[in-house]
Amino acid sequence: MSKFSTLIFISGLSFLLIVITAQLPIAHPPMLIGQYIIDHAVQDTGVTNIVTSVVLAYRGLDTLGELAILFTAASGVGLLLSNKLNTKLQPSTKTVRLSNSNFIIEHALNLLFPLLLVVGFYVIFHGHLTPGGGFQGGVIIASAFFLNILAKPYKSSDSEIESTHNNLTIIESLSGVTFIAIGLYALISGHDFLEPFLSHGQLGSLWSAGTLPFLYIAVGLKVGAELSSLLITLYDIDSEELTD
Amino acid sequence: MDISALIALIIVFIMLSSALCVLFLPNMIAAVMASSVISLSLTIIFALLKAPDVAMTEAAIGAGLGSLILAIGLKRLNYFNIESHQSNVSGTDPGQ
Amino acid sequence: MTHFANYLTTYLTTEIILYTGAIGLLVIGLLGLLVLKNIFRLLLSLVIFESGANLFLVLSGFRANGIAPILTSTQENMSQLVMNDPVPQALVLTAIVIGVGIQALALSLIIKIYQRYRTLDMNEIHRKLEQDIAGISQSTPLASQEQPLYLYQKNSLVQNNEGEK
Amino acid sequence: MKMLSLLVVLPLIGAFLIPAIARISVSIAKFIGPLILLYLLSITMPAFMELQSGQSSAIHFAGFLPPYGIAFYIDELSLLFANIILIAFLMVWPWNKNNFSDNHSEIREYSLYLLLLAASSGLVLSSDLFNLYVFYELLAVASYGLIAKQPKIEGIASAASFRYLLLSASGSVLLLLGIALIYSLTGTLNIAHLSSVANESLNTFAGVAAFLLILIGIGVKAEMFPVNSWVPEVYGVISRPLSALFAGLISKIAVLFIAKVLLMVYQQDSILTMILFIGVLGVLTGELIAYRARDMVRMLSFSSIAQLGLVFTALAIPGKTGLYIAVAFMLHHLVVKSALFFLSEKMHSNHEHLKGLYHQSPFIVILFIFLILSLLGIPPFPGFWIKLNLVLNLSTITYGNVAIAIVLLATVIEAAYLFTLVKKMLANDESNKQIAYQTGYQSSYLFAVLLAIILLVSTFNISSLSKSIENMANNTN
Repeated sequence: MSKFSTLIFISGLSFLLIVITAQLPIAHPPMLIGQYIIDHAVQDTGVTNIVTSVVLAYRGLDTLGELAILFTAASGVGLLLSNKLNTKLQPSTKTVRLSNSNFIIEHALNLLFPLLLVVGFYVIFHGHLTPGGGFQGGVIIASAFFLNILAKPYKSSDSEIESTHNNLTIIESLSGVTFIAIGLYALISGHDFLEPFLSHGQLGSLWSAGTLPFLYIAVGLKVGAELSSLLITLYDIDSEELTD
Repeated sequence: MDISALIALIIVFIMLSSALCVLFLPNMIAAVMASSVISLSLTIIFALLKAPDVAMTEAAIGAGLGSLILAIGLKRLNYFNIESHQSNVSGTDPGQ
Repeated sequence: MTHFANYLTTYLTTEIILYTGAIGLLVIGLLGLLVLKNIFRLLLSLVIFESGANLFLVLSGFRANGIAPILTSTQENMSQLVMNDPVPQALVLTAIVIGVGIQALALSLIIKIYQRYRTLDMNEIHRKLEQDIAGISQSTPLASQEQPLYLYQKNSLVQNNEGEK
Repeated sequence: MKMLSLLVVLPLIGAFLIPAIARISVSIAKFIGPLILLYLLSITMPAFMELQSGQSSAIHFAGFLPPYGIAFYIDELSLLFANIILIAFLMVWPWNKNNFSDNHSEIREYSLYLLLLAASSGLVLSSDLFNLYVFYELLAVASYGLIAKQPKIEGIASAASFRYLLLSASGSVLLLLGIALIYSLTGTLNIAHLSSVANESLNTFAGVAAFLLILIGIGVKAEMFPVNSWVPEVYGVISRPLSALFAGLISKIAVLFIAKVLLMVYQQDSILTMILFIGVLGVLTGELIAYRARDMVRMLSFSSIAQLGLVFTALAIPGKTGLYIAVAFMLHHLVVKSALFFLSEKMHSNHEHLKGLYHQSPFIVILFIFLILSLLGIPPFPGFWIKLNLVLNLSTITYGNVAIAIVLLATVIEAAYLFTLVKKMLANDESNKQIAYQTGYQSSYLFAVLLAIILLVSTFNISSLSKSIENMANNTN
């Protein structure tokens, strides 16, 4: 009976959504602020990818908030799944890592790893010119490092994992602080927070768009480090519960 | 009907049917794979909508990272076995 | 028959089809959130629900005959270009990243719940949670002790299939 | 004025830095949070004092003017709440807790508190719909982490947190959908800009639907009527100071978000009537369930749902009057409910075990009675004047009389269960003496006393206080 009422609710809701959608100006949006940004973004910020100018300049505070959310999620995962206490209490769980890797995977990885890194950094560095940027590149870098751990699980000892965590934490912090520091520099020198400075340079060249590429590099490093540490924490086989 | 509308029709059909698969397929791995198919279809749709940045993000984060996270979750919840759909039996080695 | 084909060509434009897709995702996601019991599947439905909203947001910036909001060297006259609205695209970029963060956090919560309750069934978890909270309030608030995890696991190494109905 | 953007930025930088500094020295990392709080207070307090009545200004970000870039609006109301947030975080800051066996978790907890602080300040100050969404999500994600990490009851807390996450994240998706609808109808996100185009674009069915979606989305945090099932579960597992923060502060911030959108963009009769019904239903259900509760925390959390229902009822009154009463209710509930949650740490949670508390510790019971008298609205305490104002103003609007009847009925129910509880406390029961009184943190007790003193002082200055709140509401743009 409850399923029946749910179905009625759902069909009513979809009808409502269709009615609402019919009222929208489909394919002819009003673009009150969008048109202004399209017209002025190039003079204002010196980018060719206008979405980047929105992400980093017009709505830079959103991006900072977004980085903070990702950081919060990674902190939360670390807070919940750091089973240091557990492993101490459970001497029976062995620390032998599962080695379901093989020769082919390892050597394919050796080939793939630098390639992935190059692609990731390319996407980050060209964020103001072509589609892509810090987020996408950061994910690619994170996946490159995570593949490394997936393919060679038995080669990394506990101390190595610990030092990886240390390094990741430091990269995470420093890149986040760099993003804010670029913004704060503008604030202290009498402008608004996150206001782009430096000259715009030649439109379309790699060194252009003032501070925006630096912001994207900071975003890329932060996203990469955060997602790597998140994946490593989630994947931590040591705290695998049901292995007995 | 122009070509982009035709592509959109096919993609939307695939997307919605895999969304139903996510909800009702008994095997969890299949469900996660179906959710990854949704992300891939969304990538194509975003490309159709002339939003290359969004398409790249959806491909990298939705289809790639999201599915990876879900797959790791499957492994830690002992859902990672292909044969039995009555999965999630405690005491089995997840690595097998 | 030709009449029908004409009808399709006039009204079944790309935007209409894609709006249908977005509404479909929203409805299916909400359906999953309402009827399903397995918490892992609830998470999957949440992801579908989010995707629907994201698609809706991108569609709100789509213009007929618009091009991607990126300048290329082949474009001559800036003012002649009809570009899609860049703002919704930037917003969706943010929303997608937020979504994946929540997904990871929810997953770690699910793992934690599974360690404690050995089940993934929402109704059962809710029932046990109510009991546990009542138990906390019965005992003294600061000295409330949960049975240590390792003891709990040893005691309850029973087969359970409750997670999947 | 520009320095006020530090209210968001500085907590974020602190949160990012804490894990890295903790690798070098844990003891330095512990002091970053309080230092940031104190420094921010030293900026905000003078700014609040110097702000002339009726004066307001905007902080721009990245050098772009408001409709195109993001802006913070600074007026008396937002600055007042910014100050309250800082003080509240100073109170609930985990000063000397040694709950966690390892530093690692403790450090991450400090980060989460700072992120929560940044999100709260951002929500109060920002005037851009999508920016508000981002801060709302930050608030939500930080609170999932904080709720789930309760020492010793981690599994239970995770379950409560997950159920909260499902509701709250679904709400966030609805909020995003509402924002998408508004954007496709109007093409702008700035609230002030929206208010100028609302009449022609948002007066449609789709516009109202967008508001409904936003209302349901934020309603989850604001403990609004249909979407508040998380409240007893979450407050049942988290520590009392954290409960004080969530019930006292975070819910108010969410209401402020709704009030911003409602007051600036949507002043339509149909929407106001809807809000009235939601509020009244919240009051009634909250009090009825609280009446049946046999547990202190449960009772307090349902009474908090009812009180927020009163806030929504007040928002249904059109114009600045509604905002004035709602703000007064919020401030009153913030003080009283936080004090009650702080105080409840000294009491046993179960009602039966509270018998004879008076003979164990009379001062706590007297404090408790004082707080609930104001909560109920007994003259001459501040709660009475606010409720009187609400009832007088409700009589002027449609369905107002029904609302008045229900609000009065709910007050009677509330009085019934609160006085039953007080009777139990005053009973002379020798056997229970040792159980009723708990040795909680002394600091919580201190804060409860402090908040009660604030309430007492405001009782004597009620006329000047109400005048200044009214001015504040009238000057909000």
